[in-house]
Amino acid sequence: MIWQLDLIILVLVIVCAIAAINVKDLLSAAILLSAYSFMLCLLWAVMGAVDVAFTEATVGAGVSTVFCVAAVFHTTRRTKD
Amino acid sequence: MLNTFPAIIIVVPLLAALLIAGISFIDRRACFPIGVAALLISFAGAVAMLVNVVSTGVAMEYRFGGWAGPMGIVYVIDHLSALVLVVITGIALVNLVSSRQTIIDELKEKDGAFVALYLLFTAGLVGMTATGDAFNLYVLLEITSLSGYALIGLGSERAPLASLKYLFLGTIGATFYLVGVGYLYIATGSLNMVDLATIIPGLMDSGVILFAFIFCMTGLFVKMAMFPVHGWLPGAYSEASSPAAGLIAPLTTKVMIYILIRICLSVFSVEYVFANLDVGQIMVWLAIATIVFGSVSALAQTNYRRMLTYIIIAEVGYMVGGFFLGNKMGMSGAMLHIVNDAVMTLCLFMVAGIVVNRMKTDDRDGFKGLFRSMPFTMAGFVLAALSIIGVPPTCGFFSKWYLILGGVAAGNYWFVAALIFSSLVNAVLFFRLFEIAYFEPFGDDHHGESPGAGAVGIKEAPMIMLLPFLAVSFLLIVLGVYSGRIVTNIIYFAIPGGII
Amino acid sequence: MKILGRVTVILCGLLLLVYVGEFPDFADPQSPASTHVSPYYIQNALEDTAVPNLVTAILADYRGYDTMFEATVIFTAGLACFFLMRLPKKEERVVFYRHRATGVTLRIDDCGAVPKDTQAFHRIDSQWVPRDLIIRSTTRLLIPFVQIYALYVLAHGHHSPGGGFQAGVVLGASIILLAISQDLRSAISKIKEKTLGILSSLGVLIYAGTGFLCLLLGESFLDYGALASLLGTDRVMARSHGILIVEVGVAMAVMSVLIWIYYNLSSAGKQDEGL
Amino acid sequence: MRGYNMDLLNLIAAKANYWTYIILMMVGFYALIAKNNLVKKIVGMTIFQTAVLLFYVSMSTKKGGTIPILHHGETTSLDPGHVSALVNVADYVNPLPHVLMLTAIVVGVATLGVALSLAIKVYKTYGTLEEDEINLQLRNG
Repeated sequence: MIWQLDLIILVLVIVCAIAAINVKDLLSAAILLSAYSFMLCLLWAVMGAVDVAFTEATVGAGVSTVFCVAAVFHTTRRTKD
Repeated sequence: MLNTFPAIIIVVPLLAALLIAGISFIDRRACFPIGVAALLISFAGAVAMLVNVVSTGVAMEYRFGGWAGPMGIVYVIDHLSALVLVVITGIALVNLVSSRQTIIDELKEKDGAFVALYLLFTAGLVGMTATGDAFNLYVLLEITSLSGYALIGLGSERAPLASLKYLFLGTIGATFYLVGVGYLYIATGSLNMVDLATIIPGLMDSGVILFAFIFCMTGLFVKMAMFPVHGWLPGAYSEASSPAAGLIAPLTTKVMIYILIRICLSVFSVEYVFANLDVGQIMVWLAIATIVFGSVSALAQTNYRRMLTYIIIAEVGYMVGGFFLGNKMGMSGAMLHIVNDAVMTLCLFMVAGIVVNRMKTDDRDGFKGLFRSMPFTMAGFVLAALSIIGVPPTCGFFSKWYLILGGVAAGNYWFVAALIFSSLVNAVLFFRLFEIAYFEPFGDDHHGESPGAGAVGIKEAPMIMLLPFLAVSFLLIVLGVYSGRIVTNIIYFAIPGGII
Repeated sequence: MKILGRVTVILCGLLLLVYVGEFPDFADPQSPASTHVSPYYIQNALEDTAVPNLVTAILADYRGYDTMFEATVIFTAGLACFFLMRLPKKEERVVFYRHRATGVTLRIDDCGAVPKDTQAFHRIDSQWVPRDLIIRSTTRLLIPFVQIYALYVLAHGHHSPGGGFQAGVVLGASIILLAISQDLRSAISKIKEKTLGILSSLGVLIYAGTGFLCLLLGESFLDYGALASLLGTDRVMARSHGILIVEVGVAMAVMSVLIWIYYNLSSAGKQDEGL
Repeated sequence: MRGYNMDLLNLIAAKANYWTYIILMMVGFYALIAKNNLVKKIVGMTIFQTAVLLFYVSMSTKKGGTIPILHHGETTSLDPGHVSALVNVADYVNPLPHVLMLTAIVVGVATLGVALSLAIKVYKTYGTLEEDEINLQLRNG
């Protein structure tokens, strides 16, 4: 577990999270959430939690994003804040 | 056979819910009977366990998967949890039977899914009360919350918004509890409550255990709608359909308070909570704020069910304040009030269900002239109102009496003042309703019926709604009369030795 | 409201950060979490359940009761989405039809019964997109292999990372890929909502039913050792087979629930025009 | 001087996971409280739940521990009773938090599904997802 790699992934995770919160368009928020989940999946794999990484990749990045996009499809992409 | 009951009372509703959800796609007539049968078995099992625990005096233990102690998940049924189990399964059974007509009318094709969610909600509550594993309690908390969000979400026109607000705050509460369990696990390395209780006394001064306590308490306070974080409760319970409100309102907050008591007593020991942290005083002040806030804002409501939700918030203040007084009277008052308040709230929400079913409105002036047109319902309503106010023959008085004695014994007179103030406000609330129901003529604004035309036709609720309701209102008196026996035989065993 | 939110968040954050020092430092093998209960799992899992993958052993056997309620959580979510979203079937307000030969599109408002299987017209969604050949052919190639991979993950849950949940999600994702690449109605024609409802409750029933069977055989609930007499093997192998049965049930439940939620979410309950 | 900032870096690296968990939790918590758009709150809720995952998994790591799957090599002899002596606990990462986190991920998806369906229903009745516009309609609606 090379701690430099660990730090880079942690910084990327935080950047993705803050971006997913502050971006104005809901569809890109959903995509950023998916990127955030992929970074987390990478973090689990680096830390040795392979089952959690597998689940996070399929569930967090895959299915959650599809649900978010489907929901945005039926509501608006526009947000005020 | 008896030692498998801790598993049966939770697995039977779960299997029935799965069966009903599957069968509801084939033919929906079979759904309701299976649901009632499953709750009946669960109720019978809970009563049998209560009798066994009280007679033998020994807590029942059940190991899932055959693994002992910290390795596997263990259920522990002691005196208080057996009593709360009987209350949960009993109320769920009575409410399901009495709301059969409303389910058929309001939820046409979805009644199979409704009964399945109803059973999942009850199974979640039963599991939470009986579990001896901290993480298992989180999973069951999530099942209860998810089925609760769905049951509330399909109600009036504003129900989805109220349910979404409930979901946000509920998720914050559940995740805080999960973080609290994480802090416990990182400090002790175990998830089993009994195992935690043996390790924690050795780590009394570690900050991680302190934060575990703070997180668990905050999570539970959010889930039981204590004063600062109660925003979700008024909207959620008043917008839900009446069968859903009849199930969720009486049970959720009471089981959360039971879990608070179980965590404070059997995980963080009494010495930790009251001596080491000395957190009792702050919590009682929080409870006083909850009682005053709940009672005052109940005065401002014109909608009957919304008024009830604020009374529920005030009752949460009673129980939390009673428990954190830290003496025997206060704790037994809080534990007895869990049982009494659940039955009282069920009674009042059944009145709301009957009035909405008959008058199609749960606003206050829906009660106009109901004394003449629905005498039996109003009789039960008067009993329930007297019990909430705290008039002797009914059970509400006795638990309030123990709480007041506890407040006096602990020398916390502000708490006693808040209790009395809340009882007076309840009196004002309900006598205002009696005045509307009794004196104002029956249909002066209902088109068609001429006002005051001699004997207005008695339009009582359908028999299937009325009989369970009258049984529950009679139970209020029975509980009141036997409250002394309940306390001495069951509740005094649930209070640990260290409390005077 | 925003300032209040920022203040509380920064306050809580600082308070938590201060107490991070109290944690046992990051990856030391002597931390209480790694020395109290988990050594038993690491040493005895293979001996008790003959399953090298410790996570699957704990997931389905030591804490199998937890996982049963986890499957119930996903089942409750599927039921809740159906309960909240599903609209009654008969609301058919606006329907679009396209004449195959001339390409003329007809918009019919609250029409009666239109002959379904005419060759002349075919029904299209309101947001109809011309079928993209590349997407259709690649997904038609991709989906079978995704499903085979999911079955591989399910079967190898004992020896390699993976198991019931992951297999169920991948299976669900393959059908959702079908629904996205073509259109929702073709996916619904392949897997109807009724089969999804029955399959999801059946999956969790397999899990809870196996546990109940162990109860009926006299052992405690979810104690797969009781299946030894049925499966004709010794108790350790019976536990390993019990874990496999349970994983199959969970995979079935998770797959059908995810597709069910997708059907309801992407068509907002009407289940005719999707994403 | 080099030695000094090396162990300072190790100190930061050692606790970096817990700091990230707290920062993520606060980001999600802030979005849940202060954001105006309902779907933005749902995104914040997802981040709030996944932060707890980071806390649990970073609790389970061990220095020099491999993934929690017992190698076949040292345990070919499957006869019970003899195997447990061979397995060295320090070689494997603590598997219990991984099991708990599988549950937490599944709970996260379940809550997300229900929240999104409720958000669609709210949008259907009020025509907007902004909290202040909805409150405006409630007040004079």
